[in-house]
Amino acid sequence: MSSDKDNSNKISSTRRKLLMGIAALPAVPLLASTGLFSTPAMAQAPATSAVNTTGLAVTDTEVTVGILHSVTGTMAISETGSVQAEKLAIEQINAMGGVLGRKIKFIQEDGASDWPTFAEKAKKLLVNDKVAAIMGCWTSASRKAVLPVVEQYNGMLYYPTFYEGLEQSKNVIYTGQEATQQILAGLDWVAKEKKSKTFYLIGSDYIWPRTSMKIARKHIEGHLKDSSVVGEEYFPLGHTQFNSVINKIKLRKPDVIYAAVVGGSNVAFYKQLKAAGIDLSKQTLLTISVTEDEIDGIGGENIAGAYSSMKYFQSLDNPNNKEFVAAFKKMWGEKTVIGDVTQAAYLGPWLWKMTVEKAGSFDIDKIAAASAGIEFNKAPEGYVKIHDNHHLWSKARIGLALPDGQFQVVFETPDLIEPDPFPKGYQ
Amino acid sequence: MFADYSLAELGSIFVMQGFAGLILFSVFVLMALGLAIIFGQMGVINMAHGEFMILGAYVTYFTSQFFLNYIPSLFGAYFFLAMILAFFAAGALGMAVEWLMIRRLYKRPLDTLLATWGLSLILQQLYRTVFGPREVGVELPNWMMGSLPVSEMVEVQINGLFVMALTIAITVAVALLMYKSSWGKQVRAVVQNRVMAGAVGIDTEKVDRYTFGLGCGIAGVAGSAFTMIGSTGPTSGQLYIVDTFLVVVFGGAQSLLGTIASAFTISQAQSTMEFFLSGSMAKVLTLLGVVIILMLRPQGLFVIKVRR
Amino acid sequence: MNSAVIADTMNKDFVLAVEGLTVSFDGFKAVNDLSFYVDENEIRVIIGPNGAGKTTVLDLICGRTKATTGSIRFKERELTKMKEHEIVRAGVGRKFQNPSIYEDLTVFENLEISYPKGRSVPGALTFRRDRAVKERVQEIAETIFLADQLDQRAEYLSHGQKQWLEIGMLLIQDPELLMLDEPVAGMSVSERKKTAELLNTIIKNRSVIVIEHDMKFVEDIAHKVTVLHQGKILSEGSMAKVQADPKVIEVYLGH
Amino acid sequence: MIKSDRTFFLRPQDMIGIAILAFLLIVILPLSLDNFRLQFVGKYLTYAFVALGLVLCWGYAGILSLGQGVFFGLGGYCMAMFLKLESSSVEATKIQTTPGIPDFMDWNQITELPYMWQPFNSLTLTIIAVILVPALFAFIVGFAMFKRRVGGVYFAIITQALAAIMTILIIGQQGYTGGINGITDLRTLNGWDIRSDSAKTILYFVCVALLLACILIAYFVKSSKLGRILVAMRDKEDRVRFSGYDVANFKVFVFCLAASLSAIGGAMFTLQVGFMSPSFVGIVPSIEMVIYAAVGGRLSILGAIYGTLLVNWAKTSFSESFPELWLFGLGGLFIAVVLIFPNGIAGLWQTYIAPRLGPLFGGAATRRASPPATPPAPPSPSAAAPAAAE
Repeated sequence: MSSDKDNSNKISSTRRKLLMGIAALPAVPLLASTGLFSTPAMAQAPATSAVNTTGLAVTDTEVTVGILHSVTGTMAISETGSVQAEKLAIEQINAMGGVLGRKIKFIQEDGASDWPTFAEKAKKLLVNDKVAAIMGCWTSASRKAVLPVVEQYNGMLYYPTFYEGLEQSKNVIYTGQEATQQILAGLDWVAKEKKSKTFYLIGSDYIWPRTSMKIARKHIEGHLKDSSVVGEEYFPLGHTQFNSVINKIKLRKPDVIYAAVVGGSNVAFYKQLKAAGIDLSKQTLLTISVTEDEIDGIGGENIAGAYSSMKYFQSLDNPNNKEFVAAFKKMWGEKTVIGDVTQAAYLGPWLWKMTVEKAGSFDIDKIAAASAGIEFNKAPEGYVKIHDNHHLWSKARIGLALPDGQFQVVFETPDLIEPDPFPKGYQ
Repeated sequence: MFADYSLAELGSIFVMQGFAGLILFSVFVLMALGLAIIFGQMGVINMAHGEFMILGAYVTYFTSQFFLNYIPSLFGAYFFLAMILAFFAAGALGMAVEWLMIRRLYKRPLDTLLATWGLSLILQQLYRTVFGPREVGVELPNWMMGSLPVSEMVEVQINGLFVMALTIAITVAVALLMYKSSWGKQVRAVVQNRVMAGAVGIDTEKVDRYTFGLGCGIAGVAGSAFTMIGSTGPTSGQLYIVDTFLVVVFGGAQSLLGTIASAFTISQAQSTMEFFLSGSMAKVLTLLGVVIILMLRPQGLFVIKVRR
Repeated sequence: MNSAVIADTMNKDFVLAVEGLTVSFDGFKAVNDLSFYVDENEIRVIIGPNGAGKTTVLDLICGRTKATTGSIRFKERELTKMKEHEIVRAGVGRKFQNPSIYEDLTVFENLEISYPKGRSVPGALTFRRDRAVKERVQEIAETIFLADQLDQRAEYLSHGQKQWLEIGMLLIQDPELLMLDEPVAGMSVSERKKTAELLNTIIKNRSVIVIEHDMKFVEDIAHKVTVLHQGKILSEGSMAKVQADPKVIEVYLGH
Repeated sequence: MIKSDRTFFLRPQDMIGIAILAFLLIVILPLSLDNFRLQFVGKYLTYAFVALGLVLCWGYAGILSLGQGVFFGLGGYCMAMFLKLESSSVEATKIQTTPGIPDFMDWNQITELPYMWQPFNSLTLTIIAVILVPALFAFIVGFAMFKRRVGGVYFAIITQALAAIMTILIIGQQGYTGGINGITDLRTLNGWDIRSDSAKTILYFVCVALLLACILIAYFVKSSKLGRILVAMRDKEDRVRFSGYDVANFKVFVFCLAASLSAIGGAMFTLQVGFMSPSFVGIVPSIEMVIYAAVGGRLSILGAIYGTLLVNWAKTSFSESFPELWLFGLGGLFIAVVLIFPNGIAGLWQTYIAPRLGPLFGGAATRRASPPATPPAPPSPSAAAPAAAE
């Protein structure tokens, strides 16, 4: 049962055939010839006994990692991009000669949008398959379910999603932003650039929006001059009727609508906002939950003019990103879009490879210890670095949503922002 | 909370809030009408109602794509064609389902619930396989977006007006069909006494099939209309199912008027509470209120007392 | 309701006193200001055309339908305020028009469920099928001609046997007032004969109200006949008196 | 004379059936499966408690509840609250603003343990709560509805709405419930590490033992007069009422019993899986649990167990090899079990296999009354419609 199960490939290829009439693409060594990535000397592959002292699935020629995302169920929509990015990264790494002279082989498991399944599959990957690392999880709930497993069986999880923080583990590398990284600079920007004083916070009712809004409120009330929150609202997941809150927004006339609405609600929210005559070119809206992926469903014309606070946008203008976008589209189809989380998922295998090479070993304890300080120059988002707390230093960026579904980057912080999963003064 | 606002502002907000309530009311009626016919008239619990709606939404999406690509000049009018196509697509699927499945289950209403739930799972996965797991964005003609300024403060959403007009049109059409046409008489005859109706020459199987098809067709139109305000994806139909059933049951299941009254009550309660409370609590309180009232008055809001 | 005053002094002897009973469904009065009295050990037959309200009267007495106004007293107890199961426990048994038995259970189990012990939830959980139960079931089964069918599933009984089984289920409770809704409807001639015989044995020591259309049968068993028409009493008295009543002839017997 | 003359509540063929199941769960599966797979079975068995409750409540009494997930969740949450408090000792949580309370409370600015969490410091109170809290909730719901003669479809829809409400509440009140993430990172039970493989094996056997005990309870109820009253009620409710029974009380009882059984399953789920989240409370899991009972055979106590194991086994193996086909399979199963074999596995067994085995059991199997060809027709919608008005 531990064969390569390339399920998401099947799904997306069905779609591609449907949408574009292109058959599945052959695996192509994409970056090997570009010379962007330094190729380690193949001849020096160290002995397996030296680099693997804990019985992981490492042979003289291969090392096995796990990919653990939802391919079925409600979360399949969101997690597909992450799977694609992780596969791309693995393929690129293999094209360059792999890790410590060993090709990466991956075992993909389906979390099926079901949290116990995530925990079971994580355990299976660690106990039965002895994978050297897991690239996976998307929602906080799935990560919370997997976390005790990777801690108990001493695995390494690379988690891609921007999330609420309040967590730190020896066994997890968080390649997305934690809440303060995503929120604070964006708020500063909107206060300075748009002279905004009043904020209306609206989110889906669960932990990530609530924690994010808590941080936002503390920042607005405590750090921005003369600013205030004039409303804070949460709606059940899947809620589709926003007319009442839109009226409230009209009544309060906030300078900024600060939104963290997710899933199907997202679509309803922006459509109804537009229908209610709220013109996003006049009314500032800053969201922390809309990437290029979400715009696919919302429709570019419905959200054009809104600002999104992320660390990565597909339109980012730098050589790394151009290379990445081209490779991604070549592998997964011209129409696919790349959102913030997809890029963060792409970082996982690379960061792991570099850590392994720095540690000179696949042993989990050595990787966990060597992670801090790992630098990655060629990330599509630009230079990133792993902090002692296992989160990434990263820039914050603001993108302006365009009608074609892309973002135009209007601002980025000059320096990398330090990750702070337990922010003092924001709890 | 209103101290900071002038009377004029307050007045216009209440007007707009009333309008928001009316939109919600229309949405509820549209959602529930198809189900009210199927559940109220036939006693079948169609758990796949949401999926029939989403079929209508997908039809709308593909119609819009077709117009965009081939006859962009007529794009402004595609929505009307889309609704008609949605009606027939969902209706045809409904009739097929009735023939394959439902007709064997009229004596076992609880089993229709399970079977249609299975159907909803299959349809969801079918949409996912065929149309992809992501939501699709349905582009609307420009004239349907935005709002009409009534006064300086009061604005009326065009798509809201559209949904309301559509709701009125469909409700009137259904009422005429059920209470004025001879076909409606046949339907009601079958509901009241299947054996007798069969004996006087009504083709009860045909009546059943068309009634089910009609209910599903209306669901398709509702789904088509909801592309204006909601998402279109494989699992979007699930978002509506609880609300829809509660509206129908709260209305007393058997009367069209009851369904409308119940949609009005629930929508007004919810939209008023949403204005004063947070969204989540408003939802919980609305649902809880409906459930408690149903416990106290299980026959629903409107029911005809019958001699047994 | 001036009759109430008189009734108060009189109804001591009556097992059942129905006074001023009215029930309306959305304005339609199915039973309208009805009063009648049933004596101890009396067999009362209610007749009347379809829709006269006969079954509704039984429904009202046994609590299935709630009265709009009026009173029903059974051995000095007001039934209109009581729930169905309380009325049964007070001693009123009711047989439905269509045989109402438990098709998925055996004849034995049908009778056992009707046995008046273990009627509460804990009672039913701890109920033991002891000797007294078995003997009583056997005794009733013999009365209703089903002694050799005890292990048969009830759904396999003939129509007449189902009717008898339901009568047996009432009998096992030993009610003081027994109400039978068309007990011989749909029976063959031989079954009807046996049923009449059955009824004659079981009516001893109790009052019975019977709804019946079969005039021959009515004549055989009735002590007193009440004719209902449009929810009201048209005529009451002995069979002969009722048959001679011109009003009755006009609406019922004459048509 | 009367053949149905048994004094013990188990018939010989019931005892054989239970023995076979016990042998399968206690001997065969643990010997043939590795630890990892055995834990799957342990998890499936927790759903079997729910299916068992549904056989009594839906199969026998005709009450279809689409909210069993609520009770499963209540039981699971009660257990999770106890375990969470144990793993939130002052030392373990000293980095928090308020040490000694669960981490998610600390994130939500709760500075002392809420009142409703207090009893869960005690294991005894927790075990009592696991059984009584869901039963109490079921009692309130059941009492309100059955006394007003709400039944059939209406009851199903209202319980479904309750499941929706419960999910929204749990997710919304995250300071008290852990929100959408649920209550996670549960480690020890009175100091015993429940995450180790040996602990999980022990918990598996505890789960099997509890399940067997619950099966015996179910058989006891089924074979008591109460069981026959339930069947009678499903068939002819009015007749039961006019035999002097307060029908509502029996429905309330069986609904509460089903709720408690579900809750025991939920508590065992928390212990074995190590967390509890609102995704087991909502509409979707609640309906899925109904299909377990339906596949097993809604009238068969043992069938419910096999149905649960079979559906979940199929789900796991399907979703490992053909994830996108699983929903087709599950959906098809719903339809097939309703249209083609309404009495599920148990029905197939009784129709095709048991008659051939008859001689082996000395005629025991043939004496088993032949099953009804179709499931009992529930009352027509108008009859099921509440009639409180009259």
